[in-house]
Amino acid sequence: MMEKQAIRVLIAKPGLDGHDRGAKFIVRSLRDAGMEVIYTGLHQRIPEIVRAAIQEDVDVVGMSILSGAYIDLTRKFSAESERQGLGERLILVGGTIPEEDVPKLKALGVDGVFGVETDIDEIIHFIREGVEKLG
Amino acid sequence: MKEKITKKKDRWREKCLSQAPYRSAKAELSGVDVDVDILYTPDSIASIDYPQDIGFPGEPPFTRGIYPSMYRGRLWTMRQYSGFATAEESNKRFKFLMDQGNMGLSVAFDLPTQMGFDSDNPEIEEEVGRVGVAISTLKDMEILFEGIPLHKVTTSFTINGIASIILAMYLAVAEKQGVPFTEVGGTIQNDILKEYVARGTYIFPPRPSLRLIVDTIEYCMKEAPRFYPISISGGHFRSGGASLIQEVAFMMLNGITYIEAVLARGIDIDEFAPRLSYLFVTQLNLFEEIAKFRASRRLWAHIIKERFKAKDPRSMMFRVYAAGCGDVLTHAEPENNIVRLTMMTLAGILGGVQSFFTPAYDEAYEIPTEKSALLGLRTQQILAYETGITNTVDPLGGSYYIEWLTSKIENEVRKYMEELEKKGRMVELIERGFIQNEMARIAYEKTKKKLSGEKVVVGLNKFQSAQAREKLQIYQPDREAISKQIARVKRVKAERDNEKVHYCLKRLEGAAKGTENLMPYLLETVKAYGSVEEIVNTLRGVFGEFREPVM
Amino acid sequence: MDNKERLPRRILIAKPGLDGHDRGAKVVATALRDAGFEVIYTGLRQTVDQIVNTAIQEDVDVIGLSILSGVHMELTKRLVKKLRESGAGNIPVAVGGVIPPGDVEKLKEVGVAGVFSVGTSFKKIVDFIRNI
Amino acid sequence: MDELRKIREKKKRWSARFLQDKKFSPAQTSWGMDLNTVYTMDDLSDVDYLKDIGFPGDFPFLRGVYPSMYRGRPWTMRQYAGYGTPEETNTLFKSLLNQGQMGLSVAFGLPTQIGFDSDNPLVEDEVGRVGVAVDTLKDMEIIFEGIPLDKITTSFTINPTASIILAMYIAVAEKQGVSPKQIGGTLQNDILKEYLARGTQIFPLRPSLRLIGDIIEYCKDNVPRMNTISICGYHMREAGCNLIQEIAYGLSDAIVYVEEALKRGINVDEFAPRLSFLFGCGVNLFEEVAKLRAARRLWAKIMKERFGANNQESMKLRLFSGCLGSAFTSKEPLNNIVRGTIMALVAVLAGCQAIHVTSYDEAYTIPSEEAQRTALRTQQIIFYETDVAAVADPMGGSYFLEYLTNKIEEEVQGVMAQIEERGGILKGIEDGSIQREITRGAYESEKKIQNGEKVIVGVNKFVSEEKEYPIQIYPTDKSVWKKQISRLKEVKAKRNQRLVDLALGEIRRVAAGKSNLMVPIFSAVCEYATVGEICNALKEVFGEYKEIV
Repeated sequence: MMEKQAIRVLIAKPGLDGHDRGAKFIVRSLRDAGMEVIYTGLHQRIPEIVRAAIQEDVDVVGMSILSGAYIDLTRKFSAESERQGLGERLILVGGTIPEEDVPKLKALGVDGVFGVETDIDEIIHFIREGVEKLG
Repeated sequence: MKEKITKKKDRWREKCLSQAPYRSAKAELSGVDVDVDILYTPDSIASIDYPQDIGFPGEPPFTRGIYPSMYRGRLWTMRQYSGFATAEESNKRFKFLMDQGNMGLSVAFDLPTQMGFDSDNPEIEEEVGRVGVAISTLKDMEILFEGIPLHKVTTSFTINGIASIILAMYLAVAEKQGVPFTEVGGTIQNDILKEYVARGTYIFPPRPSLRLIVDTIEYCMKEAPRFYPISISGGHFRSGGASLIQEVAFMMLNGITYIEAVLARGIDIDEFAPRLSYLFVTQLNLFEEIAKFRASRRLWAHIIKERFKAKDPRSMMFRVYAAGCGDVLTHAEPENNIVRLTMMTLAGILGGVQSFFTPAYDEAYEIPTEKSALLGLRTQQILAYETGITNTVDPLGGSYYIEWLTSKIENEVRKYMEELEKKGRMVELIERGFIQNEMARIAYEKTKKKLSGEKVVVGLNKFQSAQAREKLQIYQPDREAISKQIARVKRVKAERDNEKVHYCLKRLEGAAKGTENLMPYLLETVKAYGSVEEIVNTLRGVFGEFREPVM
Repeated sequence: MDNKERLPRRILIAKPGLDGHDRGAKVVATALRDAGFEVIYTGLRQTVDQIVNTAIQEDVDVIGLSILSGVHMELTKRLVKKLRESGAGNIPVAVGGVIPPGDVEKLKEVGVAGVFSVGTSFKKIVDFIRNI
Repeated sequence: MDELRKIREKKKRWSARFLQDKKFSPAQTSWGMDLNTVYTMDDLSDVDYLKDIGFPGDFPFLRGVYPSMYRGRPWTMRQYAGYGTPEETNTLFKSLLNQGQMGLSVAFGLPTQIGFDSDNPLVEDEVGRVGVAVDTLKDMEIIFEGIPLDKITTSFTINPTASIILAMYIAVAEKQGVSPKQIGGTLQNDILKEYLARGTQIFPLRPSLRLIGDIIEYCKDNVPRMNTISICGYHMREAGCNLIQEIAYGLSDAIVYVEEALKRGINVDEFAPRLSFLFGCGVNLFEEVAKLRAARRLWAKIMKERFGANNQESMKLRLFSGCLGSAFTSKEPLNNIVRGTIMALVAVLAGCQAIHVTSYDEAYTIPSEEAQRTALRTQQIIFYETDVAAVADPMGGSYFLEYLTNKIEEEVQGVMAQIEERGGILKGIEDGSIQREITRGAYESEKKIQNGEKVIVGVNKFVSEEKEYPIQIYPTDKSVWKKQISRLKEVKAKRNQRLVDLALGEIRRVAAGKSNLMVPIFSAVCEYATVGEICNALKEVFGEYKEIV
């Protein structure tokens, strides 16, 4: 039996917003849940995030956006993923996001959207299931 | 007397309390929990010496307040933080709030401005005008204060990385209005050290940033003496998850760092310390928050007097601006936040703050609507005019519980500061990421408790109602207004005397390489309509950029 | 002074219905007395018939109703109708109490001359009566 | 003592230095006493901690009636509710219980409160308007359908018809198989304040008092967990008196009830532990907390010294507290959440046993569900998030608060003594002098609001342009009335009329004599006699109260 590899996650903070408490909490929680987590730090440009995701060969990319610019940033992300050839990864967006914008984000290729008051176990569960499906 | 009470209390414990089961309670003072007794009595505070430890308002150690008559003399400044989209729209909101009784302005800037980008930079276009107003050149600042006479209001600017540039612009606007610098009042946040740890709008590395701050302090001391050049902040640590003890301790250690940097230029403590101001947030634990303000006043007075040998009592005053902490608000059932904000505002006022900001109940991060912004102001007005709490100074003074907590907090902060100072100087600790980790550890524990329900949040993890998630409305700036802003920046850049701008920037670069005070150069550049981004790029060329230590 | 002679002098303050909260009624009665009017206060739980009878017997110039229990529409309609039937339709009626803004117009359509929700200044009420 | 002298000297120097020429505004308490700028230890120099302040759960109960206070258990969050039909009220109760509310509180429609049945043509417009309509036992059965009466406690805002409602509640319990000994709750049952301020009185003063005596006596033997009266200062305050009078009138009324019970030869310690009190919580934080603490100490002394109570339970002033609705404004209604928070905080800091927070839209409509939820959340947030309940009497010792507490106690004693000098509170009610006093207070305070001397934010200062009210007005229609009279008709058709007539006859007979009226009232209720029928039987004997105008 081959040992199951740990899930690899990139947590990124795109844009200029410096509120990283939520992102850092996710990083620690996912690590506690046995995943390998790479955190980009603040003020990441989208091309750098996509590049890091390819280089680190992660299964999951999670972006934390609290500044309200989630649609624009996600649109940039999906265009850039296309350009650099990121391929199939589980894409998550977290932050202050109203219900009615969730379909818009999904249409841009986001797999899961999580509000700021989401239960952490829900996110962990979502990642495990999603990564399994990706194969 | 003390012995008699203790004896009786022991008897009471045995006779009455032992028959009544009760839960234990902890103070959330620090990472280390402190047990809170079920009852406080005179013997709990028997070691306190009234004249020395509590004293009278307006006299060191200022436990009961920094002014003798406090709110009987005049109310705190109700300073509602606002600013969004463009200078025109923010100008309108300022005027609306002033009509409604807001006493001081408080400007929120958008992230590009805070990070030193102009609105016309295509890389950051999606963030222009989103969380605050966009300011790229002096032109924007002129519009922001159109029709607002700067000698009649005081303005607070939440700006750090480019605080010196914004200060220069504000002074330039005053000059155009014909208001002498000596009559301009207000505050720039200008506390860069906490940005590396908690808020993230740093640009340059800590040491050159520190120089810029000392430049503003020195400049204001000489040229704009009514202006507070720095607001040393504990609040952002707290919002980022730190404990109450950390909030105070980090703030004070940063304060010490700034003071030492100014003293290094050979300036006397009593020349500038009266112009330092401080910023806290309040959270929900009413009595702990009130005690925090009292403890901080007492501790800071001791530090300034004993460590820095200040003689002027004004140097020892802990002038504090506080705000309700957005971090404890919930998206679920937003009306509940009105209750929370009332408690947090009350904590500030009973704590004796000099100015307060009550956030809007329907924003956890976003821009408040006119209605919700008004309710924040109304909260303060109701407390000021209807509740009678302004009728006497430090009305809780003497309460066994409050006095016990005040001393406890003071001691805990002192201990924690000593511990940290043994590990290194604040700048080094930040460069190493030590403070960041220290804080993240506590934030993580706290968030876990909240998610597991161990820490009850009403409407969120206990007593949820069916329609708990109200519709969240995210502020989307008016695209047309943003386009106008971008067009304006381009137009200003096209129409100004570009040669002069280049000349000013060159001079600035030269000065940055030396040790001169940069403020006059900045003033000269903004007056020539040099933009925020141009100035930042020039300085970045000399100072370099800060990279966050990896977590 | 002819003009002054015709100014309204006698006012009936009435509390129709079962509601016992008479603070507002009594305060307004006191304020009107202070302003020099003659005020007749009915006391609690007056029926529409009783109020109309008192108004006619006492020859009042204005009737003021105080209603806080939310039944202002029903009671006022009934009172105005009864006044007209009794040939006293010329006596102006004012309504005070907890009146939602949406109901102000409706009350006026019924024939009410003035509506004063809780918190209306005495001056406004006095001016209203003087201008009748 | 040495320390005090030192503080005094220092204070004198400090005042001379800072306060002589400085401009600062004078401040007064709400009842007009001048306040110092700062209070210190020397303002409490004659306080003896052990005697005057003491410990919670111990005489004089200044710091609370239970030793562990809210560490032992939270106060009861009791939101006053009920409207429309019994069915609607039942649904609402169940939803409130699901939301974490711990006790129920019933609001009755005015016809029920005043003893009219829903089919009385006089009350057509008012059935089910300000509270639920109850005509017969049937309605009460529906209200508590599926709510086990041994598990919850219920508070009834009911006065002259309290005996009937109590009888019905017992009957419902028995039908559920719950013994009357197990049921608990509170009857308001405070008739004196009805004459003074609330206006639902039916009978003249003396027979009304007799009914109350009957309830006290009956409960002592049969329903021992029921709080028989909730003595109210609240309504006089709402009607316009100040906080000193609120307590003075409330405690003076309480003395009347105690004397009424003593007249029957009942020992004070047998009934006094079941008395409770309802006072208001205003927005003036320190005054209001001081007021409730002062009331507690004063009552303990009265029970001990005047009535010779031996049982500590008799000396405890158990407090139910509600926000003063008169502090609410219909302008900018969300401001009321801020006011409600402060008032709820007052109640908690003062150590109340049960609290009601007014819904922010109550200034002009039956509360919406969302406003009700926010009101309950106010209490929950205070308990679970602010930690003010972690320490008993957390403000205790504050120089300002203790000073105010002493002052208020003194003032209240003064007013009570004055009332007694003039022949007692009953005489004052009968000759209307207390009512006049209250109206004068209301008028004066209204004038102060109108001339801006007393600031109400959003009303006479900082007034914003009137925008649309963001509040939904509770819709009204005749359906409640129709439903209610059709049920009443059905009940009347089904019941045994002969037994009803017999029971009503028995009520008349007992009313004319001296026996306890609860017994025949209970029998009549069980035969489905209506509230109106029972009241009419009593009116035939007692007559009706005539208001002094």
